Amino acid sequence: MEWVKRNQITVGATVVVLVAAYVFYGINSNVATSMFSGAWFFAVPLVLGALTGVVGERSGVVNIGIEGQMLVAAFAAFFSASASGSLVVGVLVGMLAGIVMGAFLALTTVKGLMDQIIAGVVINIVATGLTSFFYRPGKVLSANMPQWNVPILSNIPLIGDVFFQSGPIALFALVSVPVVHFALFRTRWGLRTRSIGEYPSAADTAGIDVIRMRLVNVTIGGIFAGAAGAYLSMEATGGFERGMTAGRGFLALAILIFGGWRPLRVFAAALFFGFTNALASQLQGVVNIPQQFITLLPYLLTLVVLAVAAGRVRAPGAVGQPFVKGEGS
Amino acid sequence: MADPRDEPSDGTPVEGAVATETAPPPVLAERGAPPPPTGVLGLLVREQSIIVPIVAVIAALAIGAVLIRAQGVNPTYAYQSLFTYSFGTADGLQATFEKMVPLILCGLAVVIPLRVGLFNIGAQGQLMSGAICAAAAAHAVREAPGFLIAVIAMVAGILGGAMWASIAGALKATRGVHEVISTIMLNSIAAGLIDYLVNGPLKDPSQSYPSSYPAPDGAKFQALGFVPIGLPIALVLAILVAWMLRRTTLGFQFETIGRNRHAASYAGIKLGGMIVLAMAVAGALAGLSGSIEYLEIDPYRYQDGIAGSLGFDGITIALLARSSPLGTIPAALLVGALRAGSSTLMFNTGIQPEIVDMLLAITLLLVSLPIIAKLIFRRHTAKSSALASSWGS
Amino acid sequence: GGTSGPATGSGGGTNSAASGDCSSAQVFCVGLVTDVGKVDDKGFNQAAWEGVEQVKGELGAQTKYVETTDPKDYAKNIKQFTDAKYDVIVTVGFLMADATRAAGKQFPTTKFIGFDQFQADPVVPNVTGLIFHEDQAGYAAGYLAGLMTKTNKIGVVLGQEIPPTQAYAAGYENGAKAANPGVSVSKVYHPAGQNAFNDPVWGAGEAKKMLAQGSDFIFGAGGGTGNGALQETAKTNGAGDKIFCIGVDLDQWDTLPAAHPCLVTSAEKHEKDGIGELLKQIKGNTIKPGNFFGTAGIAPFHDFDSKVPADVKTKVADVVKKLEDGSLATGYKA
Amino acid sequence: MSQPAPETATGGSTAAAPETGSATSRSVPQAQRERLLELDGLSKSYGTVHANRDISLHVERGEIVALLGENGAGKSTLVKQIFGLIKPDRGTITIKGDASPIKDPRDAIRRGIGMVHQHFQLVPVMTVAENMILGNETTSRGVLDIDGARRLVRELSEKHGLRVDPDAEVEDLPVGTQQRVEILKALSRSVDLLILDEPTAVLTPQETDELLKVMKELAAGGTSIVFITHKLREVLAAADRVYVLRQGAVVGEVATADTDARGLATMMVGRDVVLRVDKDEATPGEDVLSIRDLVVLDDRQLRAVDGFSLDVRAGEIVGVAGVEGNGQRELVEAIAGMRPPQSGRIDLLGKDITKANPHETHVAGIGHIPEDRERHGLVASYSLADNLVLNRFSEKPFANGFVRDFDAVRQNAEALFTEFDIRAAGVSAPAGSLSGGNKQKVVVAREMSFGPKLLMAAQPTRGVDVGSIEFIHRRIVAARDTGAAVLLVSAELDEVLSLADRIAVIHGGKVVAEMPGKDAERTEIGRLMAGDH
Ligand SMILES: Nc1ncnc2c1ncn2[C@@H]1O[C@H](COP(=O)(O)OP(=O)(O)OP(=O)(O)O)[C@@H](O)[C@H]1O
Ligand SMILES: Nc1ncnc2c1ncn2[C@@H]1O[C@H](COP(=O)(O)OP(=O)(O)OP(=O)(O)O)[C@@H](O)[C@H]1O
Ligand SMILES: [Mg+2]
Ligand SMILES: [Mg+2]
Repeated sequence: MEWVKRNQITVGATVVVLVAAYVFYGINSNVATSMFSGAWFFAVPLVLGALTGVVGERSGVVNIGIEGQMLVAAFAAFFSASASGSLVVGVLVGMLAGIVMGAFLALTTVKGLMDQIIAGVVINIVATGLTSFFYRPGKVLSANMPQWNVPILSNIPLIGDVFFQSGPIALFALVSVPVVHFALFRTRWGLRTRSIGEYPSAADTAGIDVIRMRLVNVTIGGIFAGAAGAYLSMEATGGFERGMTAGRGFLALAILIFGGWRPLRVFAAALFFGFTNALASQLQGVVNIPQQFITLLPYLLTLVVLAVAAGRVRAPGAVGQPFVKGEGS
Repeated sequence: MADPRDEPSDGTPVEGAVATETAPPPVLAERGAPPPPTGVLGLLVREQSIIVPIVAVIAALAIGAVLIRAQGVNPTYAYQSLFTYSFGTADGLQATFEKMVPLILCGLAVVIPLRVGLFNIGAQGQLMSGAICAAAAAHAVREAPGFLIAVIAMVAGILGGAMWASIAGALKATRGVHEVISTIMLNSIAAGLIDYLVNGPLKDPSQSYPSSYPAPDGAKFQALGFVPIGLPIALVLAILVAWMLRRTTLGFQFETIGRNRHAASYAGIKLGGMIVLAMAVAGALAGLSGSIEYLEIDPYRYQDGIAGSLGFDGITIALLARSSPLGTIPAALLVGALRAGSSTLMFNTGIQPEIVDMLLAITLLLVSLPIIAKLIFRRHTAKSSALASSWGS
Repeated sequence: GGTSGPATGSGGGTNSAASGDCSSAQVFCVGLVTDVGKVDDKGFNQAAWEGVEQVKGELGAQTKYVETTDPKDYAKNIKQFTDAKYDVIVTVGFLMADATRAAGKQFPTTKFIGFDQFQADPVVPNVTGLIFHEDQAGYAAGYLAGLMTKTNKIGVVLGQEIPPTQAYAAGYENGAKAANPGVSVSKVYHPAGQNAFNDPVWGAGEAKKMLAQGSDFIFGAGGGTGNGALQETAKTNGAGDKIFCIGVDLDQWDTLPAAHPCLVTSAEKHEKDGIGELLKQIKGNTIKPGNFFGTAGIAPFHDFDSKVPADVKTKVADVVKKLEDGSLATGYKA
Repeated sequence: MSQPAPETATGGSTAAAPETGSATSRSVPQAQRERLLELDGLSKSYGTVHANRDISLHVERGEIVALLGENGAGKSTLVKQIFGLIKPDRGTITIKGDASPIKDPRDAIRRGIGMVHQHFQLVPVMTVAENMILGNETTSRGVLDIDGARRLVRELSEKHGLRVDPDAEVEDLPVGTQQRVEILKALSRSVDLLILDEPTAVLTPQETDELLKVMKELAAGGTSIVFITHKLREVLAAADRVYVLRQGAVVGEVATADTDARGLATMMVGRDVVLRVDKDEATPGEDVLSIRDLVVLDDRQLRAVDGFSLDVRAGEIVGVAGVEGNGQRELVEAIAGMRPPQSGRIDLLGKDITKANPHETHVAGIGHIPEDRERHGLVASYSLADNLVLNRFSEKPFANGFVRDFDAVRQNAEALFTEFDIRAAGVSAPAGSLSGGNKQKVVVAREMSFGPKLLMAAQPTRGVDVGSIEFIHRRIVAARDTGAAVLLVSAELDEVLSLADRIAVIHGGKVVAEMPGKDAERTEIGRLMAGDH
């Protein structure tokens, strides 16, 4: 209950949103369900991409290469699934691709002391080049990704339909959010991770191996971007297209900041964005305003929300700064 | 509180005493750095900001050769086709130059905010907004003399880009909205608004595809031989920006904010105003490049694709240039030449144009990883300033 | 299968065994410049290239393509071929219209085919526009959907809002209403931006939403974006029984195997045939400047042949015929 | 005169001063002593700088050893090696007879070493409890045991009499309290050797005395302590033995019982140091600064300055004495224009500058030596020349309208270099490469050189060595003598006592007492600062 008190605004907002959602559901269950499903469908890669950002940036490494990480993972996932005929292989290879890209970022920035933004840009360019250069048309998946109904939970009206009847990667995203949140704020790993991202020399003097931990975190954090990529090419659609991330990595970055580097808020921010997006397409042709004005609604609303709720987010203190042992204290 | 055992001061300057009685502590410009070498090595070390990128390009081409070979093509032939066209033919040289113009300007649009500690991902939207304003203005004054139209269009482009960028600047300065989010959002908003404009109020009805009115004939830029007019403009601006950052009080204020915001506000620099101004200047440059694209490049209209990915290329340029304004020129020359030659490369060898992206990525990687410098210069490696450190602020 | 290896190297000049000197009268050279995009895009670039390749053997032609990466390179890329004295140059996409006409004037002895490029007066004598009525293809598709829908709700997921997508959408809507006045059509355009035609995930999401709201026909008309919608429909429960999808531009049965479970037909512009026809005319010296109207209609039903009721088939065929001979208007004005 | 005269230290003239003045009265019997730490031939260079050369020293169990030396003498380098933060180039470190190299801080901690660092090593956004357990967490089934950490904090603060709230976020705490957290953190792992690198630089006199008391209790319990400070009074009050470092080498070792402040200072600097500020009687002129009922909010929107009124006249030094965190920072920032006041009024020479921005206050004639020189006073990557015109870059002759004049900037720097005895490679050396004392001289030079009407000096000698302190103090007096009004804000009571012509005691954001500086009583002011009035 103390937690509720400390997080009054969050809890309040959640309650309001839930009530509104169910009122909407009561009015038109079909449209409500489809819009919220659409929102979540849209939000999944953003959430996953942003989680990669959370893990990396909380450890002190800026990641603007999420877009590239996702793209390479989408490519690797789809083509390995199609070549091996196994969806599981595809998803795993996708995650592995995310991890490999994460390792690249980690090695160049943490070990090689390369500027983190440049490393991210390099990832993005390399990803575009690689995936279009080696793209081969005409490949298909051997099967569709399964749809899973989570027992009991999937029977909850609205929420069950939206969140608990979905593909494995979407469920993975759903589970990852609270897990990462919990890990970050309640476990030893989290405490240490936050400390190396906030004030690495303090962690260093406390006996924590900052370099190793950054390497490991940034590398492993790539698993989420990898999952996001696999989601795009295998779960959301059934094929890879050049440039199919279509800016979602950058949106994830925006969502990461919007969500204040906190997984639960990132989740909320992604859903908000997804919902405005669903709203925009729902309104097309219904209201008599040029379609273009409606479709830029999500971007505009995000800006407005940020401007109104300004000053509330704060980046991890040492994000972007390389750590060199013995220089900090 | 005086200590009776202290000898009364006899007025001898104590500085003098210090100087004579104790050797001054060993203070060097770079504490702990070895003395700079002299001679040829010294020259190389001092010029390493030039040497490193050159070596990086050569190394990237070597790695690229492997990729090309893997495609079953002779790399020498491939590079020959690429560069012969880009530099060796009038058409190719003009294409290279034409591509350089927006690359330089968008590169500058990223460089300037970087100096203030801002990461401008919005050059894309700023360029688009400049281009559409140029198109609208040129159409509005289409009866005027061509030269005047061109000037008005450029001014409109500058204002359009500046205005669009200032939104991000103002949101940052007044509401603390992270410029990375706001510029990403503003890119999408610009795309939407302009899509509406070229489908509606600014649409040229003679075109079935959404497209603005064309630039009036007199206003179109004619190339001077194979040198497009935009090139001298861009070059002059690069020099001006370098001068501005280095020699003027404005540049000093930008730089101070970027290096230590607290010290800047202590020194009486108005952070908010300067942030907006830096973004506005950046947007103005991107916007100008938009209007030049409109005035200089066939079909002389605002159409889809006018912006290409130039805004994002600006980031690459800025990073290749290591955020130096003058560095954008060689960086743009490299990228422009690769892009210009890529279709000849495909025509002659069948190699996909994406190879260019790969070459650029490798170059960027090698330029920014301290590896090359470490290999060549060892202990004398110069430190490059970090861009990423401003991320959290 | 029409996915005859466009990416397998016929684009370059590597297989020099086949490459003769295009300036000689004996060698018939056909070059193609894509719009921004690649010849394996499952869309009009691919259709155009396949059209060229289809008649290559018959005409004994030597062919090559160049892919455009920056719209400002159209003229430059065309010039690659004129410099090499190609006999015919195919340029793909409306955006290349100006560049093609300019090149036509500059190189009067070279023939140009402007794919999707309407030639307004005065025409350039050596430039022929290959034009299709997207609204007719859309109309036929909508007519089919209107007849077959059980829920009286159908949807269309489009790329960016530009004339061809507008034409498809209008034709689709009008056709459906003509077949079934009670039908309601949801349509959605991709928000403008760089990836309007290449955002399959967005297309899939929109299809998902429409299906959830009761649509049982999804028309995917927007390149990769539309393909996403088709794939999503193909994955949905009931695909092929209660839920169907319609492809666009070319027979997507060939290009998008992932959509097979729901793909009844495609609103097809007979692009390959059009290109082939024009190339033959050029070879036979019968080509005329101005516009050549290719035919548009719907693609074969393939596996769905048995699932489409016979009376529906006849009604649709009838409509297609009327559209072709001009006795039926789609109600779309460009 | 921040280094108190020896009689202040030994004479116990203040109530709060530590009871035990000399090491001889320490209760640990000599026989029980064991060699806890032994350094043999320790050397460390950074390029050409020999930060430590051939250092050999030892620390017995239960002994307090002070390291003394000017800025850059190599003290921090030395202790960082003991704590495993950096590796020695040569030499051995033997801890409790074990001479194996110290791999990293973790290894050092394991071997019973605790360290309080010169620069705080606390994560600002975390709570005290979280900081306390960082690196040494206990978990139950994977979950952090935060309750246990809270308990640990409470127990430790109880035990050592250093009160802190386990749930407070570190960044919200005043520096003094943060220092307590640092100390508790070091103590939270059982330590045999506690290293304290300038722990008192940010403490108030009371806090310092508290700390010295804790140190002595620890030592009595068998913990050895290595103690670095620039304040001779503290050395004499707490340490048993002193090693003096100069330019990286040990130049002397002495038992505190056998020396005094003056002797230590001479050993440190290598010459006689004037430990007393020599100044004439003030001859105050007109009012320069007048503050009325000022209210200023702090970062948390609380009224840090709450109805503050004060006048400062030309030719006098007014010292604001107070425990840190009583609104001094906000007061200074408000006067400098960096923090808009909530209400009240500030006049400079009869002109209202309440709403002026930093540039306007500078133009109006305020020279401001900021409290935090690294953060506000300097741009580390700029050359000294640029730093010396940091707030005057746009003025003539440093700029001609829009264009900067680098020659003028350089000439200015060269002149100030000699005048203020700034020691650096040259005017184009980056400010970040200077030692703390020299950095401070750069700021002082800049703020005094333009002939300010009001010189506002906040903690002007914090963390600065004796030689530089002496110099800065003389410059402040010189500024007064040329007719400037000086507002000195310092947590260093000795500094205020020795410099100020008039003293205003600040508590809770307002002036609680004003008195002439001449016959102000240390104890009396200490009492007022603590809120007893
Ligand atoms: N990381 C480093 N790189 C290069 N030189 C260094 C480094 N750390 C310290 N030095 C140099 O080593 C010398 C000793 O520095 P050290 O920090 O030990 O001094 P100190 O005695 O602690 O000074 P202070 O009283 O200012 O804290 C100085 O000349 C300093 O410039
Ligand atoms: N990486 C480095 N390169 C060069 N000099 C360094 C480096 N790190 C520290 N120094 C120098 O070492 C000296 C003392 O180091 P320390 O970290 O104790 O600095 P400080 O606390 O700023 O000094 P002071 O105690 O005098 O204020 C300073 O002169 C500092 O500038
Ligand atoms: Mg030190
Ligand atoms: Mg110090």
